[in-house]
Amino acid sequence: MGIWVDSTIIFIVLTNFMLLASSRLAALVRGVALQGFTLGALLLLTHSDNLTYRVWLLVVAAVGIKGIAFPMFLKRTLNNINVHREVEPYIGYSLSILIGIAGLLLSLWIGSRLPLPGPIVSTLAIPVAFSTMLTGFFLIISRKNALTQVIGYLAAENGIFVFGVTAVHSSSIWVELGILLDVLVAVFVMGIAIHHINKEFESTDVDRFSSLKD
Amino acid sequence: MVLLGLIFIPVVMGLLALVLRHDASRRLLLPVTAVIHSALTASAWFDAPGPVWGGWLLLDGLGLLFLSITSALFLVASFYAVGYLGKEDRGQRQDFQEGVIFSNAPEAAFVACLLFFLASMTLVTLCQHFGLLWVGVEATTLASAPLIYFHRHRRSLEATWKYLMICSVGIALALMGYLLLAIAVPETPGTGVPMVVSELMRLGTSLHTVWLKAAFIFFLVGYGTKMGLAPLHTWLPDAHSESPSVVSALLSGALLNCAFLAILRPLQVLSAAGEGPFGRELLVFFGLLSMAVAAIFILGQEDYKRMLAYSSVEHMGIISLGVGIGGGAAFGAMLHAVNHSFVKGMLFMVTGNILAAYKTKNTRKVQGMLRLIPVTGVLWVLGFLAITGSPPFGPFLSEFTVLKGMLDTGHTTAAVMYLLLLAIIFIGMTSVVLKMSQGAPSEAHQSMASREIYATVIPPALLAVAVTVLGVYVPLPLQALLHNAASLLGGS
Amino acid sequence: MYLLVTAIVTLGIGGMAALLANRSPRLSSAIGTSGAVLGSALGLVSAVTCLYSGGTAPLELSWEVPFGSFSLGMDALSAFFLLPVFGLSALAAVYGNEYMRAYHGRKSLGPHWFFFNLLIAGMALVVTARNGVLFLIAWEVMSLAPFFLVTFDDDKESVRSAGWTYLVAAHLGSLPLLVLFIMLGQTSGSLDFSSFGAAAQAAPGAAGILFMLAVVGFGTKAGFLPLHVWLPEAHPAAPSHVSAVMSGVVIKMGIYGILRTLTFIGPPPQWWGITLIGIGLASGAVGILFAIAQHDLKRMLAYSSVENIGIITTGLGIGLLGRSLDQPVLAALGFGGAIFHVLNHAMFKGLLFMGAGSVLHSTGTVNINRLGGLHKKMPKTSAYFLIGAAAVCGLPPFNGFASEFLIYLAGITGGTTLPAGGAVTAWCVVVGLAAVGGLAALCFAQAFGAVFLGEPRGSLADKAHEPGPMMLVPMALLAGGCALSGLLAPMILFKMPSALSAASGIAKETVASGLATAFDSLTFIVLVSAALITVASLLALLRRRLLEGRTVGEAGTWDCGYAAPTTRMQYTASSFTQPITALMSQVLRIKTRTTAPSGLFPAGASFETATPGGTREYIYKPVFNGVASALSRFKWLQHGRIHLYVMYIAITLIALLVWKL
Amino acid sequence: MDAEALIHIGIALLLAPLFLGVVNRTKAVFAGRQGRPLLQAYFDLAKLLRKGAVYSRTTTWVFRAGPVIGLSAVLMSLTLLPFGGQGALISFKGDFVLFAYLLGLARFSTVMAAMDVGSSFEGMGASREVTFSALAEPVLFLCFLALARHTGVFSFSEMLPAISYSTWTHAGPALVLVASALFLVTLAENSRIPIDDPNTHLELTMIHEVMVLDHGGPDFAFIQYGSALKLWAFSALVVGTLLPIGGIDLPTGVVLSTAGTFILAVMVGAVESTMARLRLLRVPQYMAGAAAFAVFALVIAL
Repeated sequence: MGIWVDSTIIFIVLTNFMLLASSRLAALVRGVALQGFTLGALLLLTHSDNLTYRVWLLVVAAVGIKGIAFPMFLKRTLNNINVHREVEPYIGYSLSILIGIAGLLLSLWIGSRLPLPGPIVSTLAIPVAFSTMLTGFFLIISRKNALTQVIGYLAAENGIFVFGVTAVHSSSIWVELGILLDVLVAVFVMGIAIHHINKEFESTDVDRFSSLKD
Repeated sequence: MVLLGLIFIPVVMGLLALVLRHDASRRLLLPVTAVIHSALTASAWFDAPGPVWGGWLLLDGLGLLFLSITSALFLVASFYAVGYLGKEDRGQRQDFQEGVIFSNAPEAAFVACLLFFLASMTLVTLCQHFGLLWVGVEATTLASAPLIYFHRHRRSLEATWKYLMICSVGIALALMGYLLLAIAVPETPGTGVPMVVSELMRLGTSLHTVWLKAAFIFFLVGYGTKMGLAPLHTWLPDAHSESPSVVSALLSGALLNCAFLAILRPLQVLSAAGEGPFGRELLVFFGLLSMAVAAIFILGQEDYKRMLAYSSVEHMGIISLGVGIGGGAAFGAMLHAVNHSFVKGMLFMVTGNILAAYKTKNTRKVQGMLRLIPVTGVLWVLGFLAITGSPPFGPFLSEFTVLKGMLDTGHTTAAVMYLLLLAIIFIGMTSVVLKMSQGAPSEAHQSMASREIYATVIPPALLAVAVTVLGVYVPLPLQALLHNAASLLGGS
Repeated sequence: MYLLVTAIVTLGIGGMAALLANRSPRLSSAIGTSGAVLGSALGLVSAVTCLYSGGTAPLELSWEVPFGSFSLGMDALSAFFLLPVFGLSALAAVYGNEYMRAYHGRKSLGPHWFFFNLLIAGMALVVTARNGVLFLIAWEVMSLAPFFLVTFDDDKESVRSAGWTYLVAAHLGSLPLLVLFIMLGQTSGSLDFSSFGAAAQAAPGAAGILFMLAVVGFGTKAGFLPLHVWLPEAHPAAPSHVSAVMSGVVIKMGIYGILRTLTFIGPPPQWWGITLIGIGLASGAVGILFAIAQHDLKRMLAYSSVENIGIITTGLGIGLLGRSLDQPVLAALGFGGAIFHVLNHAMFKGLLFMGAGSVLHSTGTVNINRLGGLHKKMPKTSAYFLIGAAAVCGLPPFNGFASEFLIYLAGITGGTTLPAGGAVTAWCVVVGLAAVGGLAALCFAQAFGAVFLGEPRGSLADKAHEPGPMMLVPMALLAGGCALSGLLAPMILFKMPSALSAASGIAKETVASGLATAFDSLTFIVLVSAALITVASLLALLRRRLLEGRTVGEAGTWDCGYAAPTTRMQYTASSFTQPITALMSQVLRIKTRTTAPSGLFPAGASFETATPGGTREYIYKPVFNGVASALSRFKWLQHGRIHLYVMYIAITLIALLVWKL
Repeated sequence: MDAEALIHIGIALLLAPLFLGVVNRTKAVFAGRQGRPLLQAYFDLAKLLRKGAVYSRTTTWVFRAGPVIGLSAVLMSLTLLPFGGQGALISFKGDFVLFAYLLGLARFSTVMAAMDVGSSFEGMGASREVTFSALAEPVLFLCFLALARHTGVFSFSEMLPAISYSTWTHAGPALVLVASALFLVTLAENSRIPIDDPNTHLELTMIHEVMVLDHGGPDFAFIQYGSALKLWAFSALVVGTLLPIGGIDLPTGVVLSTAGTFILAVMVGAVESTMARLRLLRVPQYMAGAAAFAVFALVIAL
């Protein structure tokens, strides 16, 4: 049982590295989609002992939004703005992977500092959650394309979701749904913004965003 | 019921705004909603409305204070907005800064978003449940992003994107904080504990300290981004300088406070768990840091809207400093929240008029306001004196109280830095403001300046009066409320 | 007390009405002036009654402001300071009414009169406030109002920068006061003056810190060296009646503040007195030296105010020294001289600024080197100015001498009777006063001589004319005051013990006995002065008798046989003061600009000097610029790159986690 | 105030011009000339008083009031001055401050009169006059302080008469120092060599004389008489400091002091004939020297 959880969690780590390594936006989108499905699986596995309607609802919502809705939406935007690869990011792909590893180590350290009270689903849960989050931030920091940044945001979001799924027991379904909804709207708004950016700047390269400064 | 009304009336009105076709009637929605909203708020002063949704929504002292600020400011802003939208010429026109052609976003969206913005902020002030609180704060971001992109040109778009991205990231962290907080709650047999402030405070010291601290750090960084604590403030000057003045007024005057409220909630729990000093120390640190960073950028600032934005960073710093010091300073901080919102709201509205008259945001190109647009000029000077904490205006009293709190609790170094930074910021702002208001305006400006219209002059003037009154007279009920709020934070 | 409140309210109403009547300059001036005069009259009555009845019942009203209570009180000290406040302000208002006529139609006068009345009301409140918050608010109102008065003529760049300097100085100066009052209220928890007594005993060093805070905070307003930078900028920029009020009374509020603080913070250690004496003598010497070096009459007067504040502070200092060595005589003389000089300086400096104003008003310049020979054009003004000059030089029989004499006496007493340490300090006081006195004579001799005497140095003086009665009468009254309070000095001294005991905290009887000797001396001085006047008039008669029936010819000035004298060959003020300025060049750092005559037929040659004042150049500018550049090094923080912004967030988060977990 | 004091005032009024005569005679003797008569000063005054006057068109009443005020101020200063071991006509604590300031008033009025004629020469004279006296003022007060410190009282009429043999026994050196400082001040304040030269008529080198170029007739008489009295007063001070005749009977005291005063006049003459006039730039150093004497005298008293 625990082995399955662990392996899923590790799979998430792998998806993180995929996100870090791939330059093609399409691949990034696929990566997020993959994470979305994995999260659904993780949700099921962690609550396998009592699969209430509540859990099912969450699973459907999570997979539906994170695994299907976002990727489709992002794909559409991707097609509107015909950019296909991340051209020269601030930090190269190989270095990115190394940094990802460093992030993983840091997360392990933080996890060690935070002894989880009560029954633990997996010792890996918290470190992975953190590292996924950091991966997301790292994408935002190191990539130039607005779309990549959105994907980074999603990755971070996923990391937090992993955390919520694995570590938190007492939590209200409504809040979970509300959160998912909010994220949905957020990504939607960002998509619109990207659309406008593409229109105004003939590119989605946020590197051009430097006219506002002191 | 009142609480639900406070939240949903603006929402309904917003939806209505989307369907209405006729401009005038749509604009009319703003003051109407504002009046209703503030009336409801006022009623809450007299008989406290009961909790809703099993205590998830509840109006305590803090909530009432920030709700009142938001509501009052929105009331004034709504009237200003009507005048503002009336003055705005629609359709294609040239941007004076880069010369590109741009047009406005559809007005329906603008009005609707303003109303949604109000609703979301109201939600933040009302919630006691941390999850819901997070939803509320995120909602404010989403509702306000389109407002910043009202003038559809590159700079505003850039500002919007930064706002959206940075705040979303920050708020994602806050979500993490929420989960950590949930972990901090000890396992209880049967149903889990609802994540409501009062409940968690009841648990008190039985919460897991480490997780609580971690949670607070995440909340602080997350909501701090939204609140504009340095070095997380980076979105703030861009958004404030590029958005329409009425929006800047609301962002600075209301939104930042709401974000701060979202930090205060976990602080309450932290204090109840006996870890108050941990949180306060961080607040003091970030408070001083914010003041320092603000000082850096206010000195020799060439864009007056950015200057005001940085001044907001400064004052958020002062407020969190006050709360961090606690005791009488907490009271001062609460009072300062009120004063700052009014002054800053007024100042941003004034910048709208300056922009309309001079068609530039560059302080070097603005001169002789007192001659060209006298009322605005007077308000500008008055607001400057107020914001820099000169008597007889409100901020003086609050900043004085904060200082007293610091000295009384023996935070001498902090007090010295506080005074030093205030002095530097004062010098920086004087040089800018005086240059703008005094002297004789250039012929070019004299020719193109349109005369001031009441709709855009009266609202800030009202705020000015309020600030002046608060400087010489703090009504007892308000003092009672402030004391109540401060006591919720463990202050006096 | 209610009379005073009425006065303040009257001033407020007057100001408001003037503001409302802004449309018509004539009307608003009339309203503003009458409001100021009426209010001041009421205030004067209340002050005088208080002086005679010895204190009035304090006023205690609750006030819904944190730590605030609307409590007013008037003891002899407050009353004594109210005299110049109301007296001079009223006269200045009358003067200003005519002075501002030049602006009718060009500028709206409503704001001017509003702030003028606000200023008077603010000062009255400062002197009578008995609660920290109330005091601070009144103080700041009193500091802000002059800013708007100074920048009245804000078309001029110089005026704007002067306003900036003033505002910054005023604001920075008020910061230490915030700390001061908070610390005073710390032990008792209340900010009412009545509860401040305990503050000094709170901690061993507390009293000293409080004292220094007061010196810095109030000293900025008073114009202590080196905090005086704003003074020579603001005074010339302001309209002359405003300069008169600022120089005459506003800066005295700083002295009042220090006196009031001293009543809270208990028995003074010796170094307080020595500090004040040091500051006083330094301000006196440097002030008068810079005054000598100025070419702008009003700037010169401003610096001379620094000098007189120095004299007053020296008096306070030796008074404090007397208290700490418990020598009541010394204390009484020192405080007495200081407070008396406050009154006198208000009179003659007000008079002098009004005189300068009349010159500016009729010739359009106050550049000493361009004027001359005005005595024939405006004899009355010239006569009044001469009286003021004699008074400010401390020449008998005028009032300046009376008050300086008290300080001299204190110095001499101390220098004769005190043990070594105190004695040396006292000697410094006497010698310092002597030096300052001599230089003051030099300064005003050149000023009066160059402006009013001799021949005009150019066409500017042609259109010079005597101002109208509304400007002349106040000057006449002040001139009369200078002579009168010189001749009535003993009587005034007789009324002072209550004020002094309020200030120095020494029992009234002790003070009175301490002043007894001074009383005798002053009486003799008055006697001599009277004799002097009689002898002078007798000699004048004799002279007339001698010249009767003899040939009294008119001729050109004897020019040692030079063929074609021109008025430009007259000795200018700058050349007059050259010996001393050359001697003191190290202190003054005069900037000179010369174009030497060259070639066989030199076209033009010119020589200019300017003495901007060292503190501004060599202390404040570097500091300000240093801070500015230091801070601007961090401007890269806001570089506009979003991904780095996000990185800030990540770094902050990780740092906090690592630091705090 | 006692009647004896009037005697001294009388003596001063009478003999002051003679003092100048003695000075000049001494100089003549040094120079091997016969010199002008001792009473020349009286003749000059008499002549001037009999003359009419010529005024510059530039001048105003200030010019005319100058000499009158100047003379009367000096006269008043005499009433404060003790002589011959007796108190002065008027005496009170700190009267020497008034003494100094009366002389200051005299100077001020003369300077004003000089400025009134608008001539560069007189402006120059006035400038130098006020500058040097401003430098002399502190030294004068230092001397007064020293006297007060040593005698423990602070009014002329108590100080000088208090100087007796016993004073000399315990504070002799100090008194000598004070006296010499006072002597130097006397030379400076009364426009004598080495500060000023009352004889030369090169305007550029003169101070006092050039200041009064335009005065004539009675006005000039007043000025001359005033400066004579001033010189007398100063020398009376020096003599009063040096002579230990405290508490001696009136006639002897007066005789001794008068004699002393004229001896001083001889000394002044000697100085004037043996020394050259200082360059103006050196005057501050001269004053500093005088100040040094006085300070030294003060410090001894501690």
